[in-house]
Amino acid sequence: MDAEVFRAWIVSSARTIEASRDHLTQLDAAIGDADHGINLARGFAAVLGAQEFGKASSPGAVLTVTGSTLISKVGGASGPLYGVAFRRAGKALGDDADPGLHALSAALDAALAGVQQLGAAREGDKTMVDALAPATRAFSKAVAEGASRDGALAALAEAAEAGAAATISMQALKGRASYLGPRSVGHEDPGAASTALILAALRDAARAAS
Amino acid sequence: MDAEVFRAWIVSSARTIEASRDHLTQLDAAIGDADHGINLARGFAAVLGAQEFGKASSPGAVLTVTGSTLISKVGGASGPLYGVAFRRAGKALGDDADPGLHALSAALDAALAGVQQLGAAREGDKTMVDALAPATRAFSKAVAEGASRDGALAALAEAAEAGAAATISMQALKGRASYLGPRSVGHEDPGAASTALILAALRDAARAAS
Amino acid sequence: MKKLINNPDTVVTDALAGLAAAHPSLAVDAENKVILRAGGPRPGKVGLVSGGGSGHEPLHGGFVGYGMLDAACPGEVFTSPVPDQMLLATKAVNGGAGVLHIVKNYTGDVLNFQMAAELAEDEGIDVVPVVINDDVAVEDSLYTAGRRGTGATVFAEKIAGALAEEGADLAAVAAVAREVNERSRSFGVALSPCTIPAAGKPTFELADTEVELGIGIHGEPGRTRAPMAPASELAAVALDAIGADLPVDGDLLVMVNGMGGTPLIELYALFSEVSQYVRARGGRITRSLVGNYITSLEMQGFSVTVCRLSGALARLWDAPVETPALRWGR
Amino acid sequence: MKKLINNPDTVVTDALAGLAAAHPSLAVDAENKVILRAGGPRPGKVGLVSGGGSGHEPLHGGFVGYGMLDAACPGEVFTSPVPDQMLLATKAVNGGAGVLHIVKNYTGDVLNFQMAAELAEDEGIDVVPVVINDDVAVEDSLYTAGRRGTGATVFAEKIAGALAEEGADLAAVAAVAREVNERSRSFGVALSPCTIPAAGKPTFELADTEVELGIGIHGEPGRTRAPMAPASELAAVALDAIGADLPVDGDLLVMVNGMGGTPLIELYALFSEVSQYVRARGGRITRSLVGNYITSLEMQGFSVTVCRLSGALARLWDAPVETPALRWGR
Ligand SMILES: Nc1ncnc2c1ncn2[C@@H]1O[C@H](COP(=O)(O)OP(=O)(O)O)[C@@H](O)[C@H]1O
Ligand SMILES: Nc1ncnc2c1ncn2[C@@H]1O[C@H](COP(=O)(O)OP(=O)(O)O)[C@@H](O)[C@H]1O
Ligand SMILES: [Mg+2]
Ligand SMILES: [Mg+2]
Ligand SMILES: [Mg+2]
Ligand SMILES: [Mg+2]
Repeated sequence: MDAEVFRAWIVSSARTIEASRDHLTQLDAAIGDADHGINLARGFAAVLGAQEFGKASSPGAVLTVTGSTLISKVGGASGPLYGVAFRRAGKALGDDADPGLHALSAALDAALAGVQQLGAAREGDKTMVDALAPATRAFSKAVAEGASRDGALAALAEAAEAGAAATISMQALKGRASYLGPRSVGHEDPGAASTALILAALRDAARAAS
Repeated sequence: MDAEVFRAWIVSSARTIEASRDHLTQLDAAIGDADHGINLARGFAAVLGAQEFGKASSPGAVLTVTGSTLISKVGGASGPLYGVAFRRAGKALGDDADPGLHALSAALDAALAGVQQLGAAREGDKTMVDALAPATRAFSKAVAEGASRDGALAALAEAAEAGAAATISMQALKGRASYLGPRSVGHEDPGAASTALILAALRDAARAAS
Repeated sequence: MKKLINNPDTVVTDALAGLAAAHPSLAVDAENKVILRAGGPRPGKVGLVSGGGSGHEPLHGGFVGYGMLDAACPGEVFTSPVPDQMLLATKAVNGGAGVLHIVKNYTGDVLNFQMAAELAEDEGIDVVPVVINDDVAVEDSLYTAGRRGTGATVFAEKIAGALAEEGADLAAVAAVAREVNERSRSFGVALSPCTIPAAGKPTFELADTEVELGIGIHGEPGRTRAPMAPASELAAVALDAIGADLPVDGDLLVMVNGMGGTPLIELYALFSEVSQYVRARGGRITRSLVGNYITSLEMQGFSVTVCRLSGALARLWDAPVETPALRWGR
Repeated sequence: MKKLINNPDTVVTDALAGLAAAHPSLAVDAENKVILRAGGPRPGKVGLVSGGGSGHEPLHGGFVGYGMLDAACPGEVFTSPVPDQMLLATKAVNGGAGVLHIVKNYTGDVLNFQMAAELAEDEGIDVVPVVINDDVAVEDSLYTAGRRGTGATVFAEKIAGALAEEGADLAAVAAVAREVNERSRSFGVALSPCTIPAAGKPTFELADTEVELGIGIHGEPGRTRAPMAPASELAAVALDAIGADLPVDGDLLVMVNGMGGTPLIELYALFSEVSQYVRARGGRITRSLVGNYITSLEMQGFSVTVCRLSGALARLWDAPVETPALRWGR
């Protein structure tokens, strides 16, 4: 997977986030402050508009500029968290021009570690971690079991989706939704939902490239 | 008609105003500031509660204390206007213990003159004058034509009622409704409506006493 | 209707109790509904009394203090106060130099103040009334109730209050209040109605796509209803109406006033439009107020008031003032 | 949704343009969204920077000026600003004595300020963050996001700003901000939701007979929903919650804050209840604020913030301040 595939991933993430802007915002309205879709749409639009994004010549560079731009443009909780996730993943890939599945797995683990280090959320706290953590686990398991690229990425996206859905029954302990206490139960976490969308975009971008 | 009849008039005015409180307020909401019923209800309740009201021993004294209390308790445009009307009428009656129809007619004329002197409204301006003026005219005409007390008071009340209804098609030139310009057309003037109620109460109080 | 009150019948006195508790600089007579500067009348200083219906807060009670009003008389919600209140206030603030009544031009306010002035004159107190009528939405004519008094009241109270504080006599204080009124014009727009507590329902209905143009401050509908428009267009509607009557060039004092339910972020967005409009016509906004100063309960909307400044008026505007709602210089 | 704006996407920058036009004492960088005191950094003075989502006006931009903040960074509506803004502000106000970051405890604010502080430290600027978390509606626990920062932010900005103006060093200024936070507690109640311009519909639905108890300042629903009640009962709910955590006796600074759409007459009615409640428990409200200071757009409702004063804190509260929204002593 070269820089073009990674760039296509981010472009398609931007598209899916824009298309889900109102849905994500409504999820956030239920248990937060009704801005998650707006925040991410603004951020991804800025990424696509950034000069360095078009010029980034390695997968690592694509992800690093994505993360930096999100940090500069999103704000809120999700800005730094997604920003760090992409930056850590980009740093982990280094300037490998065509990272393989093991490198990608390590990059995803680095992204998760970055999010947890910054946000201190654990699985079950009803955050994006509840989508990202099972997804990275499913991906590395599939890779270890010798799955194909498309198969491993399908496992990744599926686990993220299932993880996001599982947040519905959780009571939030981190982020804005935690202020609602028991009233946070019964709603999907917006950050987990957007993580599932972004990882599905990765699966689709890779599939389209093959 | 002695002091008791006049007191009964004011008591019954208070009752009819209280019963029409929301209606008068709604009329005022349409073309004013939605307080006319509230204002008058507060004022008449204060009149009934005033020590001197219960003690007033002549018709003139009953009306004078009514007017003074309205001035002190109502506020708004209608407070001074109704206050002056009752005070002038009371002054005109002097300490006559049992004024006849001519004295009553003169008192009503004095009330109208007081309202017009203070408020400078003419007939057709869409104010309480549009109920009071035709009513006093009808009353003095009936008296001049030798009508009975009940007959003359019926003419008074009827003319007030018709005058109030006629304000519906007028455009306001005085009072708060004038700010609406042409939009004031199509609504009954609240002060004209309350005047009709008060004069109907006079008719009924006299009838009940006979 | 949902309001932060105990009871529609006690809201005015309850709020007065809160005003008294919050501001030791005021002497609040909650029973008689008069708000006074603490410390009694200032000998030799012209006293300034204003008043009007409640529901316009901070007007007038929030403007009682050094360099502005000596007393305010709050009526029931949107109902002008009664002469008893004004007489009591007039007597309480008379320091021997006479008393100015600042009266917004509404039939009720004018009539009640007129009665109070007569009673005060009977007791030997010089009273001069100045009637404020700055609202260009209403035609000014001898045959009508005339223009309403709105935003210019704040300017007149501040500027006349500053002159009185300097020791000017009653005629001079009244003259400057009149001058402020003559140099000022206002126009208001409502995005929503408001609900009088005792009435319990909104004063009018307004679709989500409509605004009322040319409103007053008593929850009444405006002169016309128009489609909702961006802030830039609403600012232009207001300033076109003002400008048709008074050139908006030269040094200006401008207030962008919220009607009570409009957040400050929107008032600032509107102020930006107002300032661009004025600049394009050769005006310089050298002084301004942005916020809730003369309101209609929780109504959403705004009014713009423009006053053409002279050097003397600007100096009086800048003079120290210390009231709950307007304070600088001390 | 009806709002006095041009466009949901430009409301923050439009309001900044208005703020700049209205207040020559501010230097507003609308492009980078930073509000600074005009005149550059004060050499030797600790700089105070705060920031947060927009929609809480006058917080924080309205508190920039002498004796309070040196800079404010407004984010999008209800969205914490980004590190770039905070870094720019931090560099612009650094007079060599270091910079205090006053941060409301929300994950977004904390994370973005943390990133900015790291970048500023890289450029050799001493930065100390103080996190405000005064909202008793939220449980304080290591395992959660912790209490929200609300009304105490205003007190901390004023009091730390006064100490910085006196020339105290960064450690002392940070310590007094922390002390204010420790001595302050808040609780909020919503009577209506608000509508984020870009979202276009209300953040929640609330029946005419219900209130939200324990709300924050971002239009989020509260901890519980309860039947609408008189002001006296709502005041007691808020103060019971505060009092369970901090005794409300002794000398107190109390703010009765409107959420943006509640008129002043109601806030004063509520203040009367608050003052009676506190007096009955041995408290003396010696200083107070009643008005809109930390808002949620046009939401109707209030928050109460109580700060237990010491003599030193009272003195710093009384010190001169000159900002658009808080001004006395000059
Ligand atoms: N401490 C945290 N760790 C991980 N994710 C978090 C944390 N706090 C919040 N989030 C995620 O951020 C999302 C909210 O993002 P967003 O709405 O953009 O920011 P904000 O909450 O500041 O408005 C939540 O749905 C959650 O998934
Ligand atoms: N100048 C006037 N002359 C006579 N009646 C008037 C005048 N102005 C107003 N009114 C009457 O007063 C009524 C309104 O009374 P009210 O609502 O109690 O006072 P306000 O208008 O001050 O709220 C009007 O309906 C009208 O009949
Ligand atoms: Mg959010
Ligand atoms: Mg009325
Ligand atoms: Mg009225
Ligand atoms: Mg947010």
